[in-house]
Amino acid sequence: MMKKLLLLAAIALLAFALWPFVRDVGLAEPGELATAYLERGPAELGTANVVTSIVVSYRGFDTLGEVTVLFTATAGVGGLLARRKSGHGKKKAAERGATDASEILKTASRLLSPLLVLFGVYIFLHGHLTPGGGFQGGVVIATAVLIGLLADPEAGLAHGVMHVVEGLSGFAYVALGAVGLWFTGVQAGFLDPRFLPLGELGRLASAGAIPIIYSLVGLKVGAELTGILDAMKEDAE
Amino acid sequence: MLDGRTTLDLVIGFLGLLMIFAAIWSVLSKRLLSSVLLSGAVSLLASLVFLAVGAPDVAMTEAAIGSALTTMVFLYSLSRMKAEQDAHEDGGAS
Amino acid sequence: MVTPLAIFAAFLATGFLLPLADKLGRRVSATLFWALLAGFAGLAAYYLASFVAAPGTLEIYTGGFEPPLVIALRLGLEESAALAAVAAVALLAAFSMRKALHEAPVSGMMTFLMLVMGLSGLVLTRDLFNLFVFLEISGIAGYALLGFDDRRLAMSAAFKYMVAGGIASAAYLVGVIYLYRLTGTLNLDLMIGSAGLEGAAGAAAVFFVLAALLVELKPFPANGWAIDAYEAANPGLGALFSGAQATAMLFALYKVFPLLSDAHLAVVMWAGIVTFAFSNLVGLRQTATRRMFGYSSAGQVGFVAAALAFGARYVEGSDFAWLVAGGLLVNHLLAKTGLFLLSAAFESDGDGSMKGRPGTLVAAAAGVLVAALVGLPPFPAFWAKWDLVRVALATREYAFVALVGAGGLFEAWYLFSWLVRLVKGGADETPEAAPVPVLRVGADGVGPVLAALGIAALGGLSAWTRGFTDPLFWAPLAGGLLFLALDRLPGKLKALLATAAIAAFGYFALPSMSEFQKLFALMILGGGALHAFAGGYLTGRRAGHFPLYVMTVLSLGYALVAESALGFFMAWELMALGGYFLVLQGAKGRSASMIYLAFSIGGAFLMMAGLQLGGGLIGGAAPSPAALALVGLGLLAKLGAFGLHVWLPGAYAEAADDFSSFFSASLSKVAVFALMAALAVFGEALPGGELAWRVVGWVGILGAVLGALAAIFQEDAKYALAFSSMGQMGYVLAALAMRDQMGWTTALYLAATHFLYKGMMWLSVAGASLRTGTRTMYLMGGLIKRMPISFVSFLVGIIALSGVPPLTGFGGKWLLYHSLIAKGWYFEAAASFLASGIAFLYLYRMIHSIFLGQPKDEHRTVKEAPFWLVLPQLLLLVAVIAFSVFPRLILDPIMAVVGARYPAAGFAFEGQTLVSSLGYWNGLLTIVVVVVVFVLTFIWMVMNLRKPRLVKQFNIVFAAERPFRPETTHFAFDFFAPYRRALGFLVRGRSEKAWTAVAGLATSVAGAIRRLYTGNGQTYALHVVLYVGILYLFLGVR
Amino acid sequence: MSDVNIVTLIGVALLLVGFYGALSRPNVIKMIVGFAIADTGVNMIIVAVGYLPGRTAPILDSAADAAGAAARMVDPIPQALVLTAIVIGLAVTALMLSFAVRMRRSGGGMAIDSYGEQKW
Repeated sequence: MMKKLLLLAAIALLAFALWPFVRDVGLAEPGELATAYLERGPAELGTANVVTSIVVSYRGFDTLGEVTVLFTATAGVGGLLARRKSGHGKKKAAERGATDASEILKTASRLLSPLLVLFGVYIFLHGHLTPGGGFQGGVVIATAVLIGLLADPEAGLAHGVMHVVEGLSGFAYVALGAVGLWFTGVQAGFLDPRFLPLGELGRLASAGAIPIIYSLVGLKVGAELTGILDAMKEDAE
Repeated sequence: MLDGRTTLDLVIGFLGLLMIFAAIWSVLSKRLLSSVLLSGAVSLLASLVFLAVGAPDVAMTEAAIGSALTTMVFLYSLSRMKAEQDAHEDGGAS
Repeated sequence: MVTPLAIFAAFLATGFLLPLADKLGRRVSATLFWALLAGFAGLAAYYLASFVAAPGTLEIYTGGFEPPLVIALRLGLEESAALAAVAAVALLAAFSMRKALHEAPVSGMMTFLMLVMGLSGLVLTRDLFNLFVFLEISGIAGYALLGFDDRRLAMSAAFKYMVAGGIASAAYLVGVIYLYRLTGTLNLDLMIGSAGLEGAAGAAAVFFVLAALLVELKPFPANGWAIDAYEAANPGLGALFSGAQATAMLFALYKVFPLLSDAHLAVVMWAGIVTFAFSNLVGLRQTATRRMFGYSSAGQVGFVAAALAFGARYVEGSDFAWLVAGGLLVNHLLAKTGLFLLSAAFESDGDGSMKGRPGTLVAAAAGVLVAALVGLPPFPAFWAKWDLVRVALATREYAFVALVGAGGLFEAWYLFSWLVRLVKGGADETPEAAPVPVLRVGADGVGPVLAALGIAALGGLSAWTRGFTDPLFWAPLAGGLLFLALDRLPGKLKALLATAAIAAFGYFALPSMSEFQKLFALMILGGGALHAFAGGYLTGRRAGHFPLYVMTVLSLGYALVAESALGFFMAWELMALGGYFLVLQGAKGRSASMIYLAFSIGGAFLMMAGLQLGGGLIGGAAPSPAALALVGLGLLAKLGAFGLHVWLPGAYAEAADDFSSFFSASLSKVAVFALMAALAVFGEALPGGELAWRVVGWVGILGAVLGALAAIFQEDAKYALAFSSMGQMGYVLAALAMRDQMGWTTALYLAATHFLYKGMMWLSVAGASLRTGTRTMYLMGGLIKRMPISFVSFLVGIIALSGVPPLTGFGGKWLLYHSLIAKGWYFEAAASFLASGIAFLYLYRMIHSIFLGQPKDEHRTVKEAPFWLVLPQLLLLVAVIAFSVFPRLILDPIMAVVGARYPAAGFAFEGQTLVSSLGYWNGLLTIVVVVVVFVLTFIWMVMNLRKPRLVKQFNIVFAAERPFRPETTHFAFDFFAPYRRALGFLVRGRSEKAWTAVAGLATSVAGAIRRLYTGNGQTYALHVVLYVGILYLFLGVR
Repeated sequence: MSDVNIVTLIGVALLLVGFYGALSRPNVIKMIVGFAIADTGVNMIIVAVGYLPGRTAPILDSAADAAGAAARMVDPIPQALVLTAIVIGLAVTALMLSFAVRMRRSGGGMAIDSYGEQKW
């Protein structure tokens, strides 16, 4: 009983602390930083999607950090759950009485997976033009792989390929950032995409190295999320 | 009353109410599976709100990661937990 | 200047490629791992060096544009110092965890690298959201590293840690986004001073960011999850958390300070200092080592945060942050890392059971680390605490100072108890228990020793920068180190060397001493040299005795000549530390040394507060009764005045015999010196005025009476002598409390003569117990035949002490009664007369039980005490006789010194006779009369004796006793049984009971608070949310 | 009431419900679900800061309409930040779940209070 009381008191205190935000902070025009991004983004970097310009180049350091977070989480989850490889052996799905994937799921997954992968690649290739980008593309690819896993749990994933893709795309991402640093000669343009031509706004080959960077991010995120799902699934039914 | 601005508020308000209701239901429900699925529903509704607010990137991410992947990860860990439980009950290998 | 972005590029590139490298072989990935860590440490050192050479800051913009569009990093002196700290701790921790890292899958090494990168990101970034990202990186890497340990403990601890981390990041996000909304930018530098921060929403936004950082700093009571994490973590990881992660978090907090209003800063200050005091309080009840270190880390980190916030509120300029918070942080960093590594090397799994004892070098390192962490000189935290208390008292933050003192005391107690368990093995009081084997730890011992060296060097550096360049200041430390190096030599040689060293110090220090200081130098340095020589009386090496002894004596010497209050206080605490270790070396010294340590540290803290209030010992401070009261209390504790004397008997008796003698004869005199100096500096007014001084007088007299009374009933010779010393010092205190020429002359005379005769008595008892192998008086007896010189010296000692005419005691009693009566303290005079009577009882008992009566069988062939003990006794004997015959030899210098202080001449010399308003005393005349009377009666006796029959020692029939076995005839056991029945109730140890009640209260409160940590992760999360809410209430945002 | 940001209200409500769920239910999975909902709430609050009715997404159709873009578009910065926050939320949830599984495997019950052996 005492715990319930303390809990309600804690939630009430939290609400009281959040109240100034709800009361005082109403709707407002985008600040001058936002207008700066909206005007200079398309002009300087040639990207149609201003959010992508912020995520990839202006605040690219955040995204690099974010990819590292996912990378560390994957390493952590892998370390925690995948250790059971040498565990008590992988029982066949049938022995564990797991229901076999239904016919519909099998055929649908064979049909859908490639389409989904294509859709994912499309998303992170057009990150700078249309909504979506590296993360969303990567996740779609991960869901494509997920459907494959659900349909046929025994189809072991090519761990080697996944690790290589993850490692190389990460390394390439950092390398591109470093190239931005030395190539443009600007004071410290780490992750500055302008070493490639900006091209014409709206076309696929535009906005300098942003599409390439975002694609690498897409590959890496896709590989990592697949890694997490694979580790989670490991010897589940 | 129904100029562009307030209809958006109404839509968002409705979606918001739905979300809060789903969240409360998820917290209070007895069965684990329903609370997990309901939290997925909350994320799905959230992506709709993000769309309404004019943040398509965020909507896609929330839909894909928030509702799809998070729910999948929850379900996988639920099944792993049950597998551990069975392993314990029948004196399994672990 | 290599751009710091190279750090991130290198870490990420290696991190991403590590799994591939691991495919090629674990050796490849391991070398990559170590190369990167070493490179990072090198780079950090390079940055530090270049910024020390050319101070300034380097602004780095990522993304090719200028802020606020892009994320900015900054590298300055402070950042590079923090980076160097993180790199150093990472290297030490990785080295300690090397086996675990190599066996774990490669993701262990990857996660370790990401943790170090996350921490360096926390230090460098100037963008608040980027700070959040690095917060998450280091957080998740920390959780994952915790998870690589298969034990269930680690899993649940990691889960609790994540829950708290999740709440903190949610709060941080809410805070950051509203800071952006209100100030229009995410860049910290542009955000400072913007109008958006003023209103309620602004204050709330800053509060949420602050609350998140505070929760990550593990504040009390919301740090249950952190303590579990420390307990479950591999000690290397524990060192990483408590050292590297705490540094980065504190630096992030320090970066955010410009955004904070004074209300926010107050919240940080009080949250930090409460954490310091209460975490350490709860630490009292801890036996599991790593859990104890967890409490200590949380406390220390809270203390640094409190110091930072305190500096931000009260002191302009960043040098306070550097000197105090930086000093405390570096001190905690190195000491805690060293201690964690020690725990890794010596303990099975951190539940306090030791695998083995460390060798002398590692034991010395452990001692250094614990002393540094507690804030004892000469380590950085000592200087930092001094400045912090000074400013805190100047700004009337008394509660703050009290918490600092309390926290320090609690921490000293449990850390030193752990140190004793480590150094002397788990065995409790029984010395006979099988000595725990010395564990050769080889490489694992390198980490702690390196940390100890580093912290000692930094301590020396901070002393040097504070202007202590005079060689006398460094003499104690240099002497201690020199003798630590010479520890392999035989004991006797080291005794001679020590005597020479102390004499040399005296030779150099004497010219710069005033008359007043010279007098005490004679007692302290003279006594020091004498007892150093006596130190050779044991055979063998006496490992560890001489370095500590020389350090203690020389620090006492420096205390006499210290120019500034800080110098004096440093010497004072160093002497207390040396004394503690020496008492600890005694056979049953464990509990006695702990009590002594507690009183020393508590008293020293009071004295520090007093010195600070008074604005420095020497240098014309304005008279302030409060300062005098505090300093006085600290000195009374060291003097062992009644009420604060609980530590005295155990400490005096349980130390090694020669140090006990020095302790009682010389060391207590420094308290008299300090009291006199304090009166000169702080004026004579006590808060209670004259009545207060009368009370001090009564404390002295009571000490004399009850000390003597307690001494009567002691069976152990050393305890009897200890209580006797307490009694004699009671007289000196009463004489000091009179504050006039007659009183102070008495005090100095009694102090000087006490040094002489008490030294003789202690050394002769030392000789007797060495030869008979026991300290219990009724097991000795009849040693007069076998140890004549010891007997004579003991005899002269008791005559001098009791006040029987010919010797110095008579003059002492004469002076005492004259000054008491002249002062008008008649009851005190009566009580002191009673005390002298009682004193005679235990003196007779001691000489009777030890030297007179019949010897036991095994003592028939006992030889005289070794030459090393006899020579000092003879020297003291000559001095006592000299001062008895020519009292002016000692009284002239004393009256010159006192005359300078109190011109009104109560006593004056006319030729050899000392005249006062009430009467006169001529030492020479007294001696002549006594000798003449003695000779006459002797002659008369000889003439009247018809046929003297020589009675053998065992012929007790002559005394009409029926002889059984010799032992039974020697009546010594419970000698004063009738008195015990009559007066025993007076000495039932009420003070001991009072102080044990105080200690019991502290431990029971600690036990009660401990209940807070229920082990349930959800409760911990509730504590965190409640803590954030309550802090918000303190902020008072409407 | 016209000036109150409806999206912030929803976000705050979700945050409070999420924390309530995390702190009240002893079941480990329920706690993590609570935290997931709280994360969604925080993300909602972040996006709410950039909410302005009648404005379009910050994506240009062609070079031509870049001129008056700033006046017609929503603030892009919260969206950029929330992208990172969502993915970090997933990473934390995944790690928490794997710890929950390992705790379950090491023999503890489903409830958090069966892991209380580390106390005082």
